[in-house]
Amino acid sequence: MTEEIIIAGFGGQGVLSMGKIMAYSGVMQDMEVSWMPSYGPEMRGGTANVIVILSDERISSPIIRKFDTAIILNQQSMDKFEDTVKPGGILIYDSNGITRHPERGDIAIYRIDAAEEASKMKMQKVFNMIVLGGFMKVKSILKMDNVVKGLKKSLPERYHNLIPMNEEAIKRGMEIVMKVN
Amino acid sequence: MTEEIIIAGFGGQGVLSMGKIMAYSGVMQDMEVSWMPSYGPEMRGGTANVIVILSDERISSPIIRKFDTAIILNQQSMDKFEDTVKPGGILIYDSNGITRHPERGDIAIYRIDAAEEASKMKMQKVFNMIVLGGFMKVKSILKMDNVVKGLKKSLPERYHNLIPMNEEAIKRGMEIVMKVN
Amino acid sequence: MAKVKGAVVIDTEKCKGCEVCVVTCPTQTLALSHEVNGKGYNYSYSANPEACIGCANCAVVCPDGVITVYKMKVE
Amino acid sequence: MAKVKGAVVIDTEKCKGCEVCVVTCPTQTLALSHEVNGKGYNYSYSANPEACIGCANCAVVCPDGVITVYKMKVE
Amino acid sequence: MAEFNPKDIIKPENLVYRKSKVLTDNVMHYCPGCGHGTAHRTLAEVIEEEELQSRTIGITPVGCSVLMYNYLDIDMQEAAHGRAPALATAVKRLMPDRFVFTYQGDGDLAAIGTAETIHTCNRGENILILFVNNGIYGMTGGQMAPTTLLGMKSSTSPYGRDAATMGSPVKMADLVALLPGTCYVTRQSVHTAAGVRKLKKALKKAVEYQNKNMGTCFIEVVSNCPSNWKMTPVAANKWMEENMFPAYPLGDIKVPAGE
Amino acid sequence: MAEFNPKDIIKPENLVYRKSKVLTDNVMHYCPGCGHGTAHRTLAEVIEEEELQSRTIGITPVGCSVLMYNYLDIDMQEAAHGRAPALATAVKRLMPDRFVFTYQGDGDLAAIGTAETIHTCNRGENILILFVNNGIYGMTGGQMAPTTLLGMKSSTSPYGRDAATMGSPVKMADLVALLPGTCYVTRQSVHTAAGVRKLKKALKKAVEYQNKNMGTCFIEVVSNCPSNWKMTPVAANKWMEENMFPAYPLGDIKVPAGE
Amino acid sequence: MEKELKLMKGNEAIAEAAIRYGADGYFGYPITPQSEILEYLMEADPEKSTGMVVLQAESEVAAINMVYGGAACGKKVMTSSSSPGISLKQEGITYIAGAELPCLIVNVVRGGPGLGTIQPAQSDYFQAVKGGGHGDYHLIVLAPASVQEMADFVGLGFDLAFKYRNPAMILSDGAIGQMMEKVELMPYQKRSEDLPSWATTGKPETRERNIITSLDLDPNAQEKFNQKLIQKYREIEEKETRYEEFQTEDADFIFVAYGTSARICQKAVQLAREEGIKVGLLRPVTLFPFPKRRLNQLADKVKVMMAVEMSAGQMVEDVMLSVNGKTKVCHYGRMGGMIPTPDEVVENLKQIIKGE
Amino acid sequence: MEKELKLMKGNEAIAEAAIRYGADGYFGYPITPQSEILEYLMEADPEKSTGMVVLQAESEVAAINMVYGGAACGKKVMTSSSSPGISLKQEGITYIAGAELPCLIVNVVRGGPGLGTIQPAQSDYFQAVKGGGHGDYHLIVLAPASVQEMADFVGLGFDLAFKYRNPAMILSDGAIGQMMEKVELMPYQKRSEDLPSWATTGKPETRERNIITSLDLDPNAQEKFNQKLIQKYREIEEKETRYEEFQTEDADFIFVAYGTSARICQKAVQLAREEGIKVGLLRPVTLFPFPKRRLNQLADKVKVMMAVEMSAGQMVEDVMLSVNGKTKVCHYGRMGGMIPTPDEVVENLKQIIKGE
Ligand SMILES: Cc1ncc(C[n+]2csc(CCOP(=O)(O)OP(=O)(O)O)c2C)c(N)n1
Ligand SMILES: Cc1ncc(C[n+]2csc(CCOP(=O)(O)OP(=O)(O)O)c2C)c(N)n1
Ligand code: SF4
Ligand code: SF4
Ligand code: SF4
Ligand code: SF4
Repeated sequence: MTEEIIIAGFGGQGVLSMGKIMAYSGVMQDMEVSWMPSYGPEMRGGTANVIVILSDERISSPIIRKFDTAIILNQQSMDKFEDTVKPGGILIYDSNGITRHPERGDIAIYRIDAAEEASKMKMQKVFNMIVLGGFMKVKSILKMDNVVKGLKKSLPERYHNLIPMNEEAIKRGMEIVMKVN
Repeated sequence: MTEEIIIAGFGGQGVLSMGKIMAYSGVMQDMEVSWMPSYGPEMRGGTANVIVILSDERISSPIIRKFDTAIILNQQSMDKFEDTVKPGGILIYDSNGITRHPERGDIAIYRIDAAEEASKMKMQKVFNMIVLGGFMKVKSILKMDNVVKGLKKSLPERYHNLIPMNEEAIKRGMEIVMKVN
Repeated sequence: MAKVKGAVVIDTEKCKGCEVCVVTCPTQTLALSHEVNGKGYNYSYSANPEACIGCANCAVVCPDGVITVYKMKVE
Repeated sequence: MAKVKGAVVIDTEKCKGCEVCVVTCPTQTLALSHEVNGKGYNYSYSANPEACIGCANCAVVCPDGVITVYKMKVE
Repeated sequence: MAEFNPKDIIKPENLVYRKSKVLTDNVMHYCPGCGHGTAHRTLAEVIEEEELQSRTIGITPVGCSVLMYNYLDIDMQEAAHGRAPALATAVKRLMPDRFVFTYQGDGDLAAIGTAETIHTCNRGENILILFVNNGIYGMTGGQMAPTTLLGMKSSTSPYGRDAATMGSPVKMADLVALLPGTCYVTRQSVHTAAGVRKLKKALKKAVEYQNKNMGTCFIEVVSNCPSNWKMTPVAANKWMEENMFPAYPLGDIKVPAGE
Repeated sequence: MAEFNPKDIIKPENLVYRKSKVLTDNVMHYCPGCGHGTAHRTLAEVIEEEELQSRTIGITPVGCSVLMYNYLDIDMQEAAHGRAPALATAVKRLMPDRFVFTYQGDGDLAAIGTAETIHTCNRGENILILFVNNGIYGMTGGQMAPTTLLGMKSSTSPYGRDAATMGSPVKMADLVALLPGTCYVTRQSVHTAAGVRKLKKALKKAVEYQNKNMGTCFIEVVSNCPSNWKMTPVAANKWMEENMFPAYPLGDIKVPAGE
Repeated sequence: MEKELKLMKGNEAIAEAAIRYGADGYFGYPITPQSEILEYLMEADPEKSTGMVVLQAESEVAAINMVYGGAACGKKVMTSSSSPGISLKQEGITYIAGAELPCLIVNVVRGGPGLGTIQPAQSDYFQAVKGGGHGDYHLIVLAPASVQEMADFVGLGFDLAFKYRNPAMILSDGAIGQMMEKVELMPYQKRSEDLPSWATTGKPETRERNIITSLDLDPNAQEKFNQKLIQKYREIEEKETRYEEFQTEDADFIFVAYGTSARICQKAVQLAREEGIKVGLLRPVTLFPFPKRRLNQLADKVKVMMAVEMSAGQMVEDVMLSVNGKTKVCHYGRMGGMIPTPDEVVENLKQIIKGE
Repeated sequence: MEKELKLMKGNEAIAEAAIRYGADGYFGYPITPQSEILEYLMEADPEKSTGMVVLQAESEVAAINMVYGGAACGKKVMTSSSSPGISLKQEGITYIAGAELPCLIVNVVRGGPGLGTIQPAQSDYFQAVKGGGHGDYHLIVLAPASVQEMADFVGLGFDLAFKYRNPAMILSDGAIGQMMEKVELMPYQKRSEDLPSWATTGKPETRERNIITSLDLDPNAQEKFNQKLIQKYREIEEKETRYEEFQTEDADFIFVAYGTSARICQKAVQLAREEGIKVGLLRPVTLFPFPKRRLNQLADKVKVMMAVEMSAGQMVEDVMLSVNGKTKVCHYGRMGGMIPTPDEVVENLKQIIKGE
């Protein structure tokens, strides 16, 4: 099993840390993982993306151009990454700020209104965990207890009291994600 | 025919320019020539030496370690170069300032008291031409008219009026050089 | 007395919503929109167009050169 | 009155004949020799040894550190 | 008074400000509120107004403004990190009638490029050095620059710049002002309209002095880096006024004799 | 008065001056009258008198003094051209209780090494920079240095240094004195006994300040290069007094507060 | 003490490993994609814990010369940069090699030439292995293929550097520098206070002065020194060549690849074998010394060796020199920050086989 | 106009040839054994006659970047240095290659590594030919073997550099730089006022702006650029390979040597033939492009090729790559400023023959 994922959005959306939590969760499941951010002046202008690969075998390249799953959190990223999903793959997106919804017919498209939900729940900080919940629902690779362990590993000790809130957010994400096509 | 010469002495003795005149004279005789000064911080302390090669054929290396002829103008150079004369070769030296005279039996040794002669003639400036005269006498490679042509080539135009004096010095050198062994 | 009236045209798609023009405007003409543009920025717009005096301060400080300013005397 | 007398020892083989000591000496003690040393330099020597007051100025300016200075009070 | 309608005003004859024609239509890659854009635009205006486009050769640095050539419609060279003044020296000497400028960040000009900055100014090359000092390495993600303020946090001074181990902010303008080769050294800003207008005047002077071969003109723009300072642009500008300006006071440091 | 005999005086108990034990017996390769020798000797004396030999690490430059390690009986490192202050920075930081100095010529320190000089001083590294300024590149045969005087001829300014194309003499001591990192900046000479004695005092101060971690000490020695100036040593020293000293006035430029 | 499992960037792993190994000093200048090394160290502030000195230099030139100074004191010092910065360090590197100083230099390679791109590449092989500086010298060059090796090679690099008094280089790339992977970290070691006898540490009465230099004005002496260096490099070739093989036993074809490319080729081996192509992989772990002898042996039984590099073809020359005409050698490369995919590599091999 | 016969140092010949060729600018920094180039130019003061700019830079780094700036204006500009200075220039050189700028760089090589010695050597071959800077690039490298060629290759170097928009290097050594020999100088040419269309000269209304850069943030674009460079280098290999042969027709053995070593080998050929040994010499005149094809042909009929270099063995790798195992290749080298003698070379060949 190898799952190749791109997560893309704005800088402030927690894209990188979401990826990191996924990777750490993979580690907890004894998987090989890699986490590869886009780097350099691409960052100017505020976009951020990260490639996460979870696999049972050694990962060859951390930089790839086609993905099993794309998690897309703004329009610019939609424009850039919709086409990179492998046929038969999955695209999960938050519709907030999306002006052109995804159109491909050869992939499974899911929508998760995480931003809206987060502001409803007054939990903007765990917006990315809601999205992660959506992913976990759609692709049952990462187990909740491992994700919690991953959170523990990736959050500094002083934030460990926030883990329950994160868990809650993940669960909420699992509930609100919906298939579009 | 290839003649490989080292000229060595103090900085102010005109060692380099003597070599240059020899080389230019060789050019006038349609020979291949090379002129190679010692360079770099060796110069600190005031010694100067130059290797001149005159040949009928293409010269391979301008830097060599054994010579047909050594022209030696101070004690330091004597210490350094006496041994570099090929067996059967020639050593010409000015005895001024020499504390240990050359001793080799397998080479021909000539002495030329050019410094003394130059100060007698009040022609310190052409000291090196007296030495050159000695060389020309001992080794009949360079012809006087070619040396004059060489002088013309190597001296800036404004010094051409000094050529007769140089010629005279060369002739004097031819007279005073004497075989020691 | 002749009064000076100004107007600004903002290329909202190119605006990055930095708000520098907003705080520079002496007449509080400008504000950031609540909507975002294609790049996701809350762009600047003329919230009080009648206040504008065409001083061009906003355009002069705009890092992205997206503001054009017009001015005329009105009676 | 006690008078100060000095004397210098110059390592003439190491001397480079720069003459700096000569011009520095307040008592004209030193001079360059007419002979040259092994390196071909006209080395410095104590030309007027009785003049030396042992001030060490010569040694202090000698670039090659070849001068040693002694001094004693004489009656 | 009639109902106000901006449309009545927006007519070519009423135009008072438009983006310079020397700027291209490319969207600048700078972060929102970054002073680089304003500095570019102001320089472009001067090039346009002084009719210099056909004889300007600009040199971009390595730094956030490395892609400046995408935004100014002039011939440009992209230098190695810190070496823009060396390029400019050769350009100006080989083409003395051209208007030559370098555009450099503080890491570029005051760290790796220190020797080139000092010696170009010392030779008094007839060029303009436009120095954008935002107190940080923007391009590479917010490391400490020689100009970073004491106590200021950056990714390589995470506990604040400490004079004892990291040295104090280097005031390049003050240093180069000491060199006889510079004819004009001034410090400006671009976060207010007044500041920009002053910078523009300074740039015009630099053009004049270069035309007259008076030596090196060195214009420092004390600027911001909202992204790496981790502030909103408006807050960054305020912070700059309160913290950068005391360390880097605005105004002329050296003017040609008789001016 | 009895017949004078120096032999009576030359006795160990009357010794007032001997070459320092920190100098080796190797004959220095310097040209006759070169100030490098005097500077070496003076430094050696200070190392001996302050008992620093076992905790001194010296850094030689590329330049005529590249072989300094043959003459001083201390641990030494030979740096790449211009980079001695970088080496010294690391040495001092890694071994803070050692006495660390660089010895550098003007080409080394003021041309290729400008950035290292400025930034080492700016960081206030607790080292001594001993800067021998002879206004020329000695080692390579007399090329123009940044410190070469205006009008002065050298093998690369054969018609005299011309400010318009070659810039003016760079006064490094004045520049580094501006940096907060330096605690002591002074200019000395070695061609007179009084000069050497003053230099020695300055060196002792530098040792003291370094022991107290007060920042960078920068001691410039205005010196000669008889060979490349093409003068006798005595004439060179005279020329130096008349020409170099007005441009590089001797004396303290910066002393620690309260001294 | 137990090893610690973490998820880290390759760059961070280098920094953390340096602290744990007991490095004495790091001197660097920011450049993408390796600035995290300096940043991590500044954040970790090991001066307070282990006493390791961390300094941001004014330039790469200053940084490498700081390394020279620190190494001359016998300290374990290192620097890191990426391609343009490493080019600037060439003079310093050849001085260090010429003065026979041990140190560790990390190059997290990006695409070139010139400013190029900040994406990963392997186009600094020649510079690292043949000598980007002047004169006859070699670095010991280690090529990590994982974040784990980024950590492990810090210690290995220092050990080899000190064993041979020779600078060692970790030749990595932007992919391995930037990616996070699992890494097992060694326990913290105490910094050693012992300094080698040759180091300039202040001359006690008990020994002659120590001099660190790369200068010899006398060509005879310099030649002897050069010969000594050659001997040293021979010994390193003899004793320190390291490589890994995957499925080479029965291979008809062999990929030769290091670092990121080797990871890709490992996958390519698997894909190709699924299609029945008997291909193996030789991964040089040390680029200097290069596994010449082993490649030469393998050349006896394989039909084609394919060097896969993120470059226009650099290591392939060493492969050719190793096999010296015994078997066909070809090259597949991507450049400018592009990374080949395993499929691409297999496809390319198939083309070659077809052409045979 | 007639050619002028002079006795000149190699360094002076380069300087004088640059003036006569109509070079626009020289930017340099003193270093033995090549400082005469700058000194000669300063003395000649061509700014007054031809308008050529001559400037002493504050460092080699500044000098090479001045060359970058001048070359970007389409001007014929050059610099020179010796080994340590050339190492410092590596970043600048790869920028110039990456920006596809024509210029001339002279390296009058001395012994290394590090500060080394100031005597002649050929140990910067790898740096010059394989790329001392980062990234995939090549210089066009010319290897003069006489003062005459020092003069001639200035023009040739500039011509090739402009033809291919690529930096060219003259790889010489201290012997050829410092020696005086006869040289026939070309007549003075007028400096051309025409500047190439790509040059940054100020943007008139009639064309798009010109940009000189080596940057491409997009790896796809960068890879395309790298491919373009490879094409260019192939074309150069195809069209510009230059070499000389001496008595190779009937040779059983062949010396391969460039520059000073080639002169020595020519004499060695003569000495060996006097003893009945049929040996010839192939002298590469261009080191990149290297005369691979010709060596490969010759390999069919000779028993041994002996690379003779003043280095530990650098060019020998290109000889091996050229013949690819077809014939035995060996190496004879002196180092650190030592120059082999013709006798030595013959002696060494005889040893090899005996060992066969
Ligand atoms: C030789 C070299 N070293 C380092 C870098 C990496 N680098 C690129 S830009 C930069 C500094 C940018 O800071 P600054 O000059 O202050 O400009 P800003 O981005 O803030 O405008 C650095 C270190 C490089 N490209 N080349
Ligand atoms: C990188 C490099 N560039 C140039 C040189 C040549 N070089 C050696 S010493 C020197 C300058 C010496 O002058 P200075 O520093 O003034 O010292 P001095 O010899 O006068 O004491 C130069 C240019 C070198 N060795 N290395
Ligand atoms: S032109 Fe002046 S008044 Fe009008 S919006 Fe801009 S800043 Fe405000
Ligand atoms: S000690 Fe003083 S008085 Fe005596 S020789 Fe020396 S300088 Fe002259
Ligand atoms: S100062 Fe020293 S070297 Fe110079 S002449 Fe006097 S003793 Fe000799
Ligand atoms: S990183 Fe800083 S300097 Fe760079 S564009 Fe963003 S705000 Fe401007």
